[in-house]
Amino acid sequence: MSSQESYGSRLPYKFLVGLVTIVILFLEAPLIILVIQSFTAESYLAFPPPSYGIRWYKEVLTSEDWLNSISLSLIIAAVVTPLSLVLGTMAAFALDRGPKKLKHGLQTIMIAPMVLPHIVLGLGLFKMALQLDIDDSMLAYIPAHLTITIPFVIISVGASLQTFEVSLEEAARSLGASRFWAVWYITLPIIRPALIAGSIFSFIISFDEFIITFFLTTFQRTLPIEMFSTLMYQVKPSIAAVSTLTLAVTAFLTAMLILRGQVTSGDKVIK
Amino acid sequence: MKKIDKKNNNLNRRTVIKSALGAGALMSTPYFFVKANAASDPKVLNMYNFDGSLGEFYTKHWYNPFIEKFDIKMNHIKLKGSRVPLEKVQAQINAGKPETDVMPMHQDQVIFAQRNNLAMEVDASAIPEFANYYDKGVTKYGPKMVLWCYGLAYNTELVKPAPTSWKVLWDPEYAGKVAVNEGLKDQTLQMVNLAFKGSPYPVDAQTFKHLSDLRPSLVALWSGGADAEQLFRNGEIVMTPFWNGRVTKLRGEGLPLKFATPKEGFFVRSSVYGIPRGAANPELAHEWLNWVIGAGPQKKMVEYGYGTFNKQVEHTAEEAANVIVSDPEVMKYAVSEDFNQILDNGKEWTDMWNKWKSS
Amino acid sequence: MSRNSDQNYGALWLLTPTVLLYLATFFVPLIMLGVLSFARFEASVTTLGFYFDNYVKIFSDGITLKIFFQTVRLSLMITFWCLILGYPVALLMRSCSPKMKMVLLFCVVSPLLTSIIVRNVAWLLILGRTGIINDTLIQWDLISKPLPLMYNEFGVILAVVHVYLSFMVLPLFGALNSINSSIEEAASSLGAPYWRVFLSVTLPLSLPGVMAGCTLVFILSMGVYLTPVIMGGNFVLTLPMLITESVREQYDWPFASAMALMLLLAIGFMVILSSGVQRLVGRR
Amino acid sequence: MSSVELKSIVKKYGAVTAVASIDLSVESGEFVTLLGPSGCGKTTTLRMVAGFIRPTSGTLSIGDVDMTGVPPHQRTVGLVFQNYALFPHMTVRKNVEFGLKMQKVLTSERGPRVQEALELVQLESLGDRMPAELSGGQQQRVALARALVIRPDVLLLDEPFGALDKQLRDHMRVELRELQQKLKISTLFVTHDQDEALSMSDRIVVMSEGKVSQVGKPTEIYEKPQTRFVADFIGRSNILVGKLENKGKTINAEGLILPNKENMTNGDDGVSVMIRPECVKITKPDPKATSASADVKGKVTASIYLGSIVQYSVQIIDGPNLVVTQNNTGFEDLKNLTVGDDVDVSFPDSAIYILPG
Repeated sequence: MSSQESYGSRLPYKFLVGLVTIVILFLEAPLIILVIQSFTAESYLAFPPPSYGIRWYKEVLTSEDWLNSISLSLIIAAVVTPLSLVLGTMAAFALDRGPKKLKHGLQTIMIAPMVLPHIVLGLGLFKMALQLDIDDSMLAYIPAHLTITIPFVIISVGASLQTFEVSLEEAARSLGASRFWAVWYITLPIIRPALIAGSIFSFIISFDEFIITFFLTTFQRTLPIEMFSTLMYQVKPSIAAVSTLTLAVTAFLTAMLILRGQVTSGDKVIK
Repeated sequence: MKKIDKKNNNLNRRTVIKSALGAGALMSTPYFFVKANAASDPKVLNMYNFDGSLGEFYTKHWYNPFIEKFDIKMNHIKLKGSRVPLEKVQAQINAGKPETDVMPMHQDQVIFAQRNNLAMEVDASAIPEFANYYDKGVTKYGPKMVLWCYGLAYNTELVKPAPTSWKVLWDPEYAGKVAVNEGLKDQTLQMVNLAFKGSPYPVDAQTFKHLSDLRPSLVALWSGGADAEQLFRNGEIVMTPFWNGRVTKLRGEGLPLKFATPKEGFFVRSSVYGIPRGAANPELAHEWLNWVIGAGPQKKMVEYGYGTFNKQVEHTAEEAANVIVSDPEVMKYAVSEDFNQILDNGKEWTDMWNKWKSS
Repeated sequence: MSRNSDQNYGALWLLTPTVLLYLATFFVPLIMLGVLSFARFEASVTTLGFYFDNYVKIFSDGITLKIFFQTVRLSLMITFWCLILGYPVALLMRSCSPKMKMVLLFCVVSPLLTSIIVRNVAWLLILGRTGIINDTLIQWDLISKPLPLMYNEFGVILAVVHVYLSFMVLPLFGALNSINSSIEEAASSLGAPYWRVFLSVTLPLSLPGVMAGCTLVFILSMGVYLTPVIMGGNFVLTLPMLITESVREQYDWPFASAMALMLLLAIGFMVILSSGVQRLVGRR
Repeated sequence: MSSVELKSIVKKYGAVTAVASIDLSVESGEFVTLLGPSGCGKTTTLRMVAGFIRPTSGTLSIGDVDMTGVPPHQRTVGLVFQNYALFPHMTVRKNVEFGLKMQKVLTSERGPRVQEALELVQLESLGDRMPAELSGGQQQRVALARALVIRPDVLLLDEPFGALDKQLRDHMRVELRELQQKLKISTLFVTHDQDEALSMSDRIVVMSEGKVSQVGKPTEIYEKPQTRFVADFIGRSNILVGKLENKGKTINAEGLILPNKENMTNGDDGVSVMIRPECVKITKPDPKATSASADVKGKVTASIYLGSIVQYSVQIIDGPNLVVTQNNTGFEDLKNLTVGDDVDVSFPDSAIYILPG
C-alpha cells in the first residue's frame, strides 16, 4: 500500500521529511503571526505585540458591522457551496460520460470563468443585475459566486472521475439500481475526497470573493468588503481578530470535511 | 427587510450575546433575497460614508443632526477608500438607478461626470447658504467641501532639519527610507515637476528621469493612506508626500509626524458634493447640501482637520495650523492643478509611469 | 478497464443547469465585453462602434504587451516554485500514515482559509524592514542592513506561492496516490538507487498530476491582482493590475475589455496546450 | 423455455461492426460459454444482454420477455465482472445486500437472504470484512454471491477468473460449475480461455470477428470443428491442406498420404485436414524391425517440456511439419528423445478429421 517500507529506512525519507517541515513552516508562519497579532492590546499591528489582551475580539464581537458582514458572507458561502457542488459535479459527470470528442472543448468552456479577470466579470454581472433589479441581493451574489466556484468543482471532481472504475457503477446497475441510484450509492461515496476538495474550494472562494461582490453590493457588505474598506482607512488589529475568528470557523469546517472524507473512503478502502 | 440604519449604532452598542443572537436571527430571515434599498421614499436619504474616524465624524456631525432636525431616515453606503467608484456608479446612473442621493467627487471625477452627464446641475436657489461661501467653493454641480492639502509628511525625530523642499526626497541620506504615492500618481508626477521645473506641467521624459533618480531611494509605491501609515508605523519610511488630515490624526495618536508645505509649491484639493442624475430624492439632497455647508457643520469639519469654503467659520491657531488653507501666507505656495489635463492625460501618464516601473 | 464506448450524448443534459447559469453570468457578460472592446474611448466618453483602437493600442503602446509577457514570466516562476515545494509534500503525503496525511492536507489548505488581504498584512510583519526575519538576522549579526524581502518580485512570488501551493499539491497527491507502489518496489528490488526509481518511475507516472497542477496554478497566477499590489509595493506589474487600473482610474472600459479578452485568449491557449500535452502523456 | 434469446442482434459503432447478426439462446439451467479471442464481440454481446449496450438492431429477450430496450436495472440479470467490481466502501455483507436493497426487498427479508448467499459461497464468516481485506478468490466469491442473491433469470460472467492465479482458477472453475448445477441457474459465460470453456460448458459458442463460428457441446467443438478458425483456436492442431488423389481414395496432405475415410468426392480444390497433436504417436525407430513396419518417418526439430506433456515439432520426411504431444508417462521409450533424432510417426485413421467446406 504505502511505499513507506521502500523509502522509510533510507536517507531520502528523512530528507523529505525535513524539506516538508520547512514548507509547512512557510505555510503556517503568516497564520501564526496573525493569530498572535489578534491578541494585541495596541491599536496598531507590530510584532511581537508590546502587550496582549482581547480588546479587538470585544470590538469585533460587539460591532454590528463586523457581525453582519461575517454572517452575510457565511450565508452566501453556505448557500453557494452545496449548489456549486451539485452543479459542478453534474457538469463533471456530463464531461466524463459524454462524447469523448467533445470533452476537451466543453471542458475548456466550463472552466473559462475561472480565468476571466474578476473586475470585468464584475461589471458584466453588475449591468445584468441592474437590468433585472436584483443588485444588492442574494439573487445576484449567488449566481455570481457560483460562476467562479463551479470550475473548481469541475476540475477536482473531473480528475477523480477519470480514475473511477466505471464497472462499479455498472455492477450496481445490474443489481437493480437505476443510473441515479448507482451514482448516489456507489460513485459519489467513492469520489468523496474530490467532492470534499470541491466543497472546500467553493466555500473558501465564495467566502473570500471581493471584486465581483463589490460591484453587486450597495448597502450589504460581505466580510472581504468590510475588511477592505477598513483596511483602506487603517490597518487595525481588528482585522487580525476577525481573521482569526473566521480562520477558526473555516478551519473547523475544513477539518470536519477532511476527517469525514478520510474516515469513509480513506486509503484502507481504496487501493 | 433589513435596513442599515446608523442612527442608533455606534453610540449604544449591543452586548456580545445580543449581537450573536442578532446574527443568528439574520440568518434565519429571508431578508437577503430582497433588495435592501426599497423604492424611493421622500423621507429617506441614501448617502456614502467612510470607514474609520472620518466615517464616525460624518455620522456624528453631518448625518445624525440632519436626521434629527428634518425627521428623516438615512441609509449609509460605506466607501472602500476615499473615492466614489465611478466605474460602478456610471452603470447605475445609465440604468437610472444611482445608489445614492449625494456623491462626493474628486475634481477629476467631476470632469468625467460632466462629460458623461452623470451629475445633475444643482438649483442654486435651493441652496441659500451659498451666500456665505467663497465663490471658489461653488460649482454648478454643488459645493466644494473638505479641503485637504498634499505636502510632505516626515518623521520629526529622524528627519532633521525640518524639510522645506520636495528635493529632500532625493537626499541620499534618506535613501531606502522614502516612498511616493502610486494611488494618486498624477500628484506624484506633478510633485516631481514642481521640485525640478517649478511648474507641475508638462509631464514628460524629463519628469521620469528625475523619478528614475529617485527610484533607488524608494521603499515602495503606496496605494492608499492606510498603506503609507503602515509604512511609517513599521519604520519602513521616514517621509513621503502625504495629505494633512492623516498627519494630524497620526500625530494625535502619538506618532512623531509633521506636515510640511514645500516652498516649490503644494496642492490643495477638495471634493464636489454633487447629486447624481436620476437620484431618488434630489429635494432632500439639496436640503442636506444647504444645511451642511452652513457654518455649524463646517466648523466641525475644521475641528476634525479639513478646511472649508465657508467664510463665517472661525479657526483657532491649532486648527489653522492643521487645515493649512486658512493661512494666506502659506496659501501663496498653493499650486492650482489642471484637472482636464490630469483626466485626459491619465492613460498616457499611466503608460509612462508603468514603463518607468518596469524598466 | 471496460469503459462504456457508447458515445453517450444523453449525459450532456447534466450540463444544462450550469450552462444556463453561465449563459446569464458568463456568456452574456463575455459578449458585452467583446462589444465593449471594439468601442472607442475618447475624452472620457465611450462610443460604441467597431473600432480596433484598443487592440492596436495593446500592441503599439509599448507597455501592455511587455507587461503581458512579464505576467507570463511571473506566473511561470510561481508555477515552478509551487511544483518544487509542492512535490515533496505530495510525495510525503503519499507515504505517511493516514493521520499524518490529514495533518499535511490541512496545513496545505490552511493558507486559503484567511482572506488574501489579511495574509498580506501578516507577510508585512514577517518580511518587512523591521519584520521578524530581518530583526532576527540583524540581532544575530548576520546582516548589517535589512534585506529587501518584500516590495519586490521575491515578495510577490513568495506570497502567491504560499496560497496557490494547495492547488498544486492536491492534483499531485491524487496522481501519486494512484501509482501502484509495487512498480517502484520492483524497480528498487532490481537494484536501482532511490533517485533512479524516482526519476525513472515515480516522476514519469505522476506527470498527469504535474500537468494538472501546473495548469491550475499558472491560470490562477495569471489572474493575481491584489497580492502584487500589496507585496510588490506596486513595483511588480501584472496584466490584471493594468486592467483594474484602467477601470478604476481612467474608467476606460473599452481598453480594459480588450486586455481582458487578450488575457482570456492567452489562458485558453495554455489550457488547450496543456490538455494536448496531457493527452500525449496519457497515451504513452 | 429459454432464459436468454438473441435474434439477429447487430451492434455497430459508426462504420465499425462489433457484432454482426448473432442468434443465440441459453436454455433454462444451461451453461453457455461465449468463447473467442479478444475483440471478437463476445463482451459486447454480454453487455448487450446485461443492458449496458443497446443493439443497433435485432431483439433480445430474457425469460421470454422482450428486453431489447429495457435499461439494465430493470432486467434481472446477475453480472460478475473480471475485476469483480466490489464496492470498496461497503462491507461484504453490504455488497451482497445492495441488490436486495435496490429491488426494495423488505429489510427483514434481506438478512437471511444475504446470509444464505454467503453460505452458498462459503463466506458466512467474512460478512463484516471490507473487500480490500479479502484475497482474490474470496473477492470472486463475494462477487458471485452478490450476483446470485437477487435470484437472477440469468447469470452473466465476464472473464471472472482472469485475475486469479492458475491454481485458484482451476479450483474456482470446479466450484462455479458445481454451484451452477446445484442452483440450476442459466448462465452465460464469457472467456477467451478454451480450458475454462471446455471444462464448464453445456454448450460453447465460438465467436470470431463479430460472428458466431460454431455452436455446440464441448466435444463437438473440439472434435468436430466446423471451421478452420475453430479448429485453430480450440486446442493445438495440425491443419494440412490436401488434395484428392488416387481416384478419390487417398488425400495427399502436403506430402502426407492419408486415407479418404469420409469419401470426399469433390476435393479438387483441396481439403483441410486436421490432426490433433495428442493423437499422433512417435516412437524411436526400432532397429530390429523391418523398414516397412513404419509408414511415416520424421525428424524431431524442436521439443518443449511442459511437465505432464512434452510437445515436439516433427519434420515428416517429404511431408509437412507436425506438432506432436506425448504424455510424459515416465516410460523409457521417449526419455532420451532430443532434437535431431529420427522417429517413427503413426496415428489412427480416427485421428484424421476433414474440415467441412
